[in-house]
This record gives sequence, structure tokens and C-alpha cells, in this order.
Amino acid sequence: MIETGAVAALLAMLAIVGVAIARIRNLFGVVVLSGAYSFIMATALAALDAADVAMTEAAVGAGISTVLLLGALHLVGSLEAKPARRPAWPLAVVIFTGLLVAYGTHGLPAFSDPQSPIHRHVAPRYLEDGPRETGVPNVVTAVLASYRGYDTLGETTVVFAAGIGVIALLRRRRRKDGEGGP
Amino acid sequence: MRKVSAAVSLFVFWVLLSGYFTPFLLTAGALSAIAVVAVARRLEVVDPEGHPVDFSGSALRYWPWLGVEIVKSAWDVSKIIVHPKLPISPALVRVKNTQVSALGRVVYANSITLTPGTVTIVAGRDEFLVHALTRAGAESLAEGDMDRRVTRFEGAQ
Amino acid sequence: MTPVEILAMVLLALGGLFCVIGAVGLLRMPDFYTRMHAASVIETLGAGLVIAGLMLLAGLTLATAKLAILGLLIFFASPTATHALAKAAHERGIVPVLEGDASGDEK
Amino acid sequence: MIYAPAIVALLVTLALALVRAFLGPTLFDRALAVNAIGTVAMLLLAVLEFLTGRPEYTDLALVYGLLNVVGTIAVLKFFRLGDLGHASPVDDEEMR
Repeated sequence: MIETGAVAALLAMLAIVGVAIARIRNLFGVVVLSGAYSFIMATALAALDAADVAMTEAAVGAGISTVLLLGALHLVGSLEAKPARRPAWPLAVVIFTGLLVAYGTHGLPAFSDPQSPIHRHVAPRYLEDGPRETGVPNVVTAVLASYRGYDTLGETTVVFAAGIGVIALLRRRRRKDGEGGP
Repeated sequence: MRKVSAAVSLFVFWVLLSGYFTPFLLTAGALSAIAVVAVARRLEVVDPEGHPVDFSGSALRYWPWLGVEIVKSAWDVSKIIVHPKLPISPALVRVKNTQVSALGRVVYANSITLTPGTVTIVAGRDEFLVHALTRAGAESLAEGDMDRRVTRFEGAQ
Repeated sequence: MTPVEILAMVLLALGGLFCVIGAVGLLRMPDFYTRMHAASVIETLGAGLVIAGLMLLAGLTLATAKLAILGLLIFFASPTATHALAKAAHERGIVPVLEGDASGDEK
Repeated sequence: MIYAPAIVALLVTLALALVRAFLGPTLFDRALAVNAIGTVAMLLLAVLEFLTGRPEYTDLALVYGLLNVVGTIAVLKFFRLGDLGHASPVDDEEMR
């Protein structure tokens, strides 16, 4: 009971933070608030028993994206331009999409329903035989690093390549700065 | 010596986080700890500042006193917050410090910041610029009790 | 409930109470520097009591050790972050409201 | 039952700190509020993990604590130096 209430309160706060982020014109404020958003989001995810997703949200949302967004702010300046016209049409599209998504959730199985298809396909085998077959104590790690090992290898390769690309791009810019400046 | 103690602390931390005691995982943890220390050695961060193991003895005597101070001042600040009139008298004061080492000054500055009601704004060589919530808090800091204790803590290594 | 649980509940509730007090201070205080003091109530007494309560519930387990590390982390990191904030604000020229100034007069 | 008062109190704290984060008025007030939010989220997480009966997941709270510090320091370093890597002071007009 208290758990459901806590999750509801956290989600309500998330909605409020979202609106505030959309309304604040100072982009520094937006970056700082999005950090708060990530912390609350990750807490909500942890309350919903998704510890690994919460970990990722905290690391990516509150950690690296704050740093990346600040780096971007350095390039573009910190004040958001006033919108040229009132965004009535985009707002309608967003509300429509939101309603559509909300309608779509009715087709999903109930939260943490053990009979839902996703819990009956390969999950039981991972849970029951994972530790014996792979020797890894954590189920999520066993799935990612053993059952889907090649998949994960591909993903990490892509992320690694992207990281190298970003570093290469930023390096170049900085050197140009050094030549032009004092 | 310092490297060994750093590696042991890292390994203990690994065991705490993993919570598994199978030979394979313990070996992996030990190797990771050694690898981290090896990298840290190349980065030259395993120094008295990065891993101040020499302080642990005197820290055990200083921390309880600091803990009591923190509770006392946190209680005072809480009373001020819930007081309907909000009786604050903020003050900026310069506080002399008598520590000789940089680490001692860091400990003193952080101790000031950690006790609610006082925050170190600028930590200089011989004096700190401190913002205090109340005049009384600034005065009790100026008496220098904490300063003397930190200096003793620093000298005890 | 066992006596240990009751004690833990009291500690947790007290910690929560001090967190709320700190947050109220965060709202009531007139300027940035005074708000910092309110926030440090959350980080010291509030966090400390909550962690102590949880440690009491966990008993002698790995969780207690992790909570102890969590406490140490707050103990070491929060003054650093607070000091960094204060110093940055000071260098940016944010002037503290002092006792002699018109009281409660904020921007 | 044991955790209810603490959870409610921490949620209230979170909401109040959010109000300060919205109001500002300076960036530092916001950063201070978000730092406090990080601490409270960390505590809330630890309590929630005990509530759901999995106290060994306190590691998550540890990660939060570390990231909170990293985030705050990054914001402040950026704000003081104008960059995350090397020291290059920027003029005040741009930062305001």
C-alpha cells in the first residue's frame, strides 16, 4: 500500500518537474532540474523493483547527461530563445500521442502479472537454470553477459566507437580554439 | 605499505558489494583490487592525501567528538528553522587556523562545513572565511576549540 | 513489533522529521547562504538518523556495512559539495544578507 | 508500518526541495536544492529497499550518493570555469 502511494507521489513530482523544465527559460536551471528529474525517476524505478534500470537511470540521467548537457550549453549559451509563435498545433499532437499511449497501456498485462507472456517464455529458464548454466550469481548479468553475450559485445562495440568519435570531434575543436585564442 | 593497505581496503569494498564468497569471485575481486592499485600508482594518487591511512588512529578519537558537535549544532539550526520568527543573525567571519599541513586544513574546513550553522566559503592558508547562521555560532567557532582539536588530530599521526 | 523495530521506527521517523525541517528551512531562509545551513541539517542529522535506523533493522549483515559506507560517503562528500557551492557563489559575487542589513528583505 | 512515517516524511522533503529548485532565484539555490534532492532520493531509496525486503540492494543508494557529488561538482566547475576540462574564464554576460 505505502509502496503504491510512494510511487504515485514520485510520479506526480516527475510530472511537475517535467512541466517546470518546459517552462523555465534559463537553460542552466533546466540542466539542474533534469538532474533532479533523474534522481526522482530512478527512485520510482527502484520502488517498482527494477534495480538495474534504476542504476542505469541514475548513472546516465544524473551523471553523464548532466555533464554532456553542460558541455553543450558551453557551445550554445544559456538562455533559451523565445518561441516565435504559440505552439498550439504541436501541443495538440503531443496530447493526442499521449492519449494514444495511455490507451495502449490497456492492452498490456497487469503490472508484474506472472502469467503474462513475457514471464513465461525464456524468463523461467534464466531464473531457474541461469546460476547453474553460467556460474554468474546475478540473473541480469547472466542474461546480458552470457545468454546474450554476442549481442552485448556488439552493443558495447557501438558505444565504444561512438565514444571515440565524440572524443575525436571534441579534440579537434579544442585545438582550433587554442590556435585562434591567446 | 600504503599500496597494500589501499589494495586491502578496495578488496574489502568489493566483497561488501558482491556478497558472494565463491573462490572464483573472490579471486576476481582480488585481481581487480590489485589492478586498480596498479593504475592508481601510475596516476600517482596513492599518496598521503588520496589514502590517508596514517590518520585512522587519531580519527577514531576526533570523529566521535565531531559527531556530538554536529548533532548539537543541527539541533540548534532546526530550532531556528521551526521558530516562527526565524531568529537568524547571519555573519561573515574570518577564522584563524593553526594547522600546518594541507590535509589538516582540509579536515578543519570540512569540519566547519559539516556542522550545520557554519560553512567555510574560502579556505585560505592561515584563515578561513566562514559564513555563520547566527552570531553565537560565529563566536563559538572563534573560541577555537575545534581548531585546537584538529591541530592535535593532525599532530597525532 | 519487537523493541528493536520500535526503536528503529522512532529513529527513522526522527530522521524523516529532521529532513522535513531542513527542507522547510530551505524554503524559509532569506538568501542562498542561509539556505545552505538548512540543507546541511538534511545531510547530517536527517541522513544520519535514517541510516542509523536502517542499520538497526539490518543487524549484523552486509547491508549494515553498506549503510555504513553510505554514511561515510555522505560524511566526506557533503561538506565538499557544500563548500564548492559556497565558494562558487562567493566568486560569482552573490552577496550574503548579513545581520545589519534590512531583515527579511530578499530579491 | 515501520517505514511509513519515514517514507512520508522523505516524500514531503522531496516536494519541498523541489519547490526551492523551481523558485531559484539563483542557479546556486537550484543546485543546492538538487543536491538535497539527491541526498533525500538516496535515503528514500535505501528505505524503499528495506521495505521491499531486499536490503542488499543498498549499493544503488551508494551509486546515487557518488553521482550526486559528481553532478554537483560538475555544475559548479562549469559555472566557475565555463568548461569542464581546462580553465578558461568566460565573461559574466554569457553566464548570466
